Amino acid sequence: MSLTVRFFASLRERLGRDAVELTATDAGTVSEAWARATDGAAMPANVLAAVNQEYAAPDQPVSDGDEVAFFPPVTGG
Amino acid sequence: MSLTVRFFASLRERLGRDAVELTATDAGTVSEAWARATDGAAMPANVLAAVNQEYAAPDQPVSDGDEVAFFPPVTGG
Amino acid sequence: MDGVRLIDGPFDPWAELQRHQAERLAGEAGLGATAVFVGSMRDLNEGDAVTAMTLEHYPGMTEKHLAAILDEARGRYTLIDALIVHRVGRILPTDPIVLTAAWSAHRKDAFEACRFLMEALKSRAPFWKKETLADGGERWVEKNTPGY
Amino acid sequence: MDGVRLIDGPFDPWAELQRHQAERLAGEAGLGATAVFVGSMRDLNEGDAVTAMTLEHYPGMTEKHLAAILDEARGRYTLIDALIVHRVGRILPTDPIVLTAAWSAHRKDAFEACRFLMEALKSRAPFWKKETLADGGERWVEKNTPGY
Repeated sequence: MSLTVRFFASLRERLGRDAVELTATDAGTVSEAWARATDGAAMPANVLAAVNQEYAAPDQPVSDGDEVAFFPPVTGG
Repeated sequence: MSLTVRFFASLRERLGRDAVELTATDAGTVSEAWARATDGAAMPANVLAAVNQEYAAPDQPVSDGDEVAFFPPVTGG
Repeated sequence: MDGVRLIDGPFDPWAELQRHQAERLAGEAGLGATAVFVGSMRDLNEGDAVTAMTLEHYPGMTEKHLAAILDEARGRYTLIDALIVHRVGRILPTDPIVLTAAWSAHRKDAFEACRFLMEALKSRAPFWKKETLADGGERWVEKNTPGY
Repeated sequence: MDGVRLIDGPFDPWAELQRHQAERLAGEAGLGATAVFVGSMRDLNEGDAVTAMTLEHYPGMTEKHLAAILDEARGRYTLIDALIVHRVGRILPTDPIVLTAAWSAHRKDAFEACRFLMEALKSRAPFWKKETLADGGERWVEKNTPGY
């Protein structure tokens, strides 16, 4: 299976990466996608995650072809 | 002393009078000014009164030269 | 009175705001929040079709009380500016009747001040509406409904 | 998406409202109440002078969540129409950043829906602000403050 993992804002800058393509045999969860896309970096407590552009919990399963995104608290408006 | 008594909106139409000049020897209160300016009509429960363009209670004293006004509940906005 | 306008004729609230901001708030970089309310005339009231309305006021007292309401808002909330515009005279359905606006550094003050201006105006400012109905008859609006 | 606009460049909120109303609400005589909020950029944040800002978003997710917020407002309140306009990209002090508007028959719904749109947007819509400070340094805004 393959996953696209994206990072936004300060997280993108801190990790020095914008998007990572993951390929693997099993699907796993949001937090497993984080670990693989960041080479095992600790996930900051306030990080938000989305799967296919909907907010998701760290233990949510991901499926082949999903877009997983991580970003800091939102500051629009 | 002299008082100007004014009526607005539905009250003006119902009483058929816009303004009444009262002259008298004693000053009295807002409700006395009503009685004299309306020839003794009963004051409707929801009538509002103002003395010199500030809201006033029925027992508030009035003074020579005051402008006393009576009107129904306000409906602006 | 500063921040209060009575207008006998149609007005465009958005053009009023453009003008007001250009005249009084240009370059005001401490301003973070603007809250605005516009009340306009509906063609239906209490189940009856309404074709026009006449807004009576008490010249002098009306302006004085609108200015007092602005002052009270400035005391209750932290504001950079505030504005009340109100129609008088003959009004047609869809016409704007009232505009209240509050400018502040922060949105809580702007939102609450704008709403306070409207509720205070509805409960205290001397205006009276007379409606013209579809059959040509007229009636006075008896009271305003609460807005909270 | 209907009722949602992202704009990469300056906009005039009052001109947006004029245009939106002319296109979508002309002759809407059931409309009695319009509540509007405009958030604009201040030149000071957390005690520091700010000279510019860059607004990043998540293309696709941002529009989708703004549309969901509009839908939620339409479910919670009785509305005739609602609108969210938001800047992205580079922003300068005094520039409008966000516009929310709610149109209703009655003022309670308009006021509360307009404020709901702002608070939901601030807490959920994927936007991130990076500030440029007077000394040329940059920093990310860490979180939004609550508005109630």
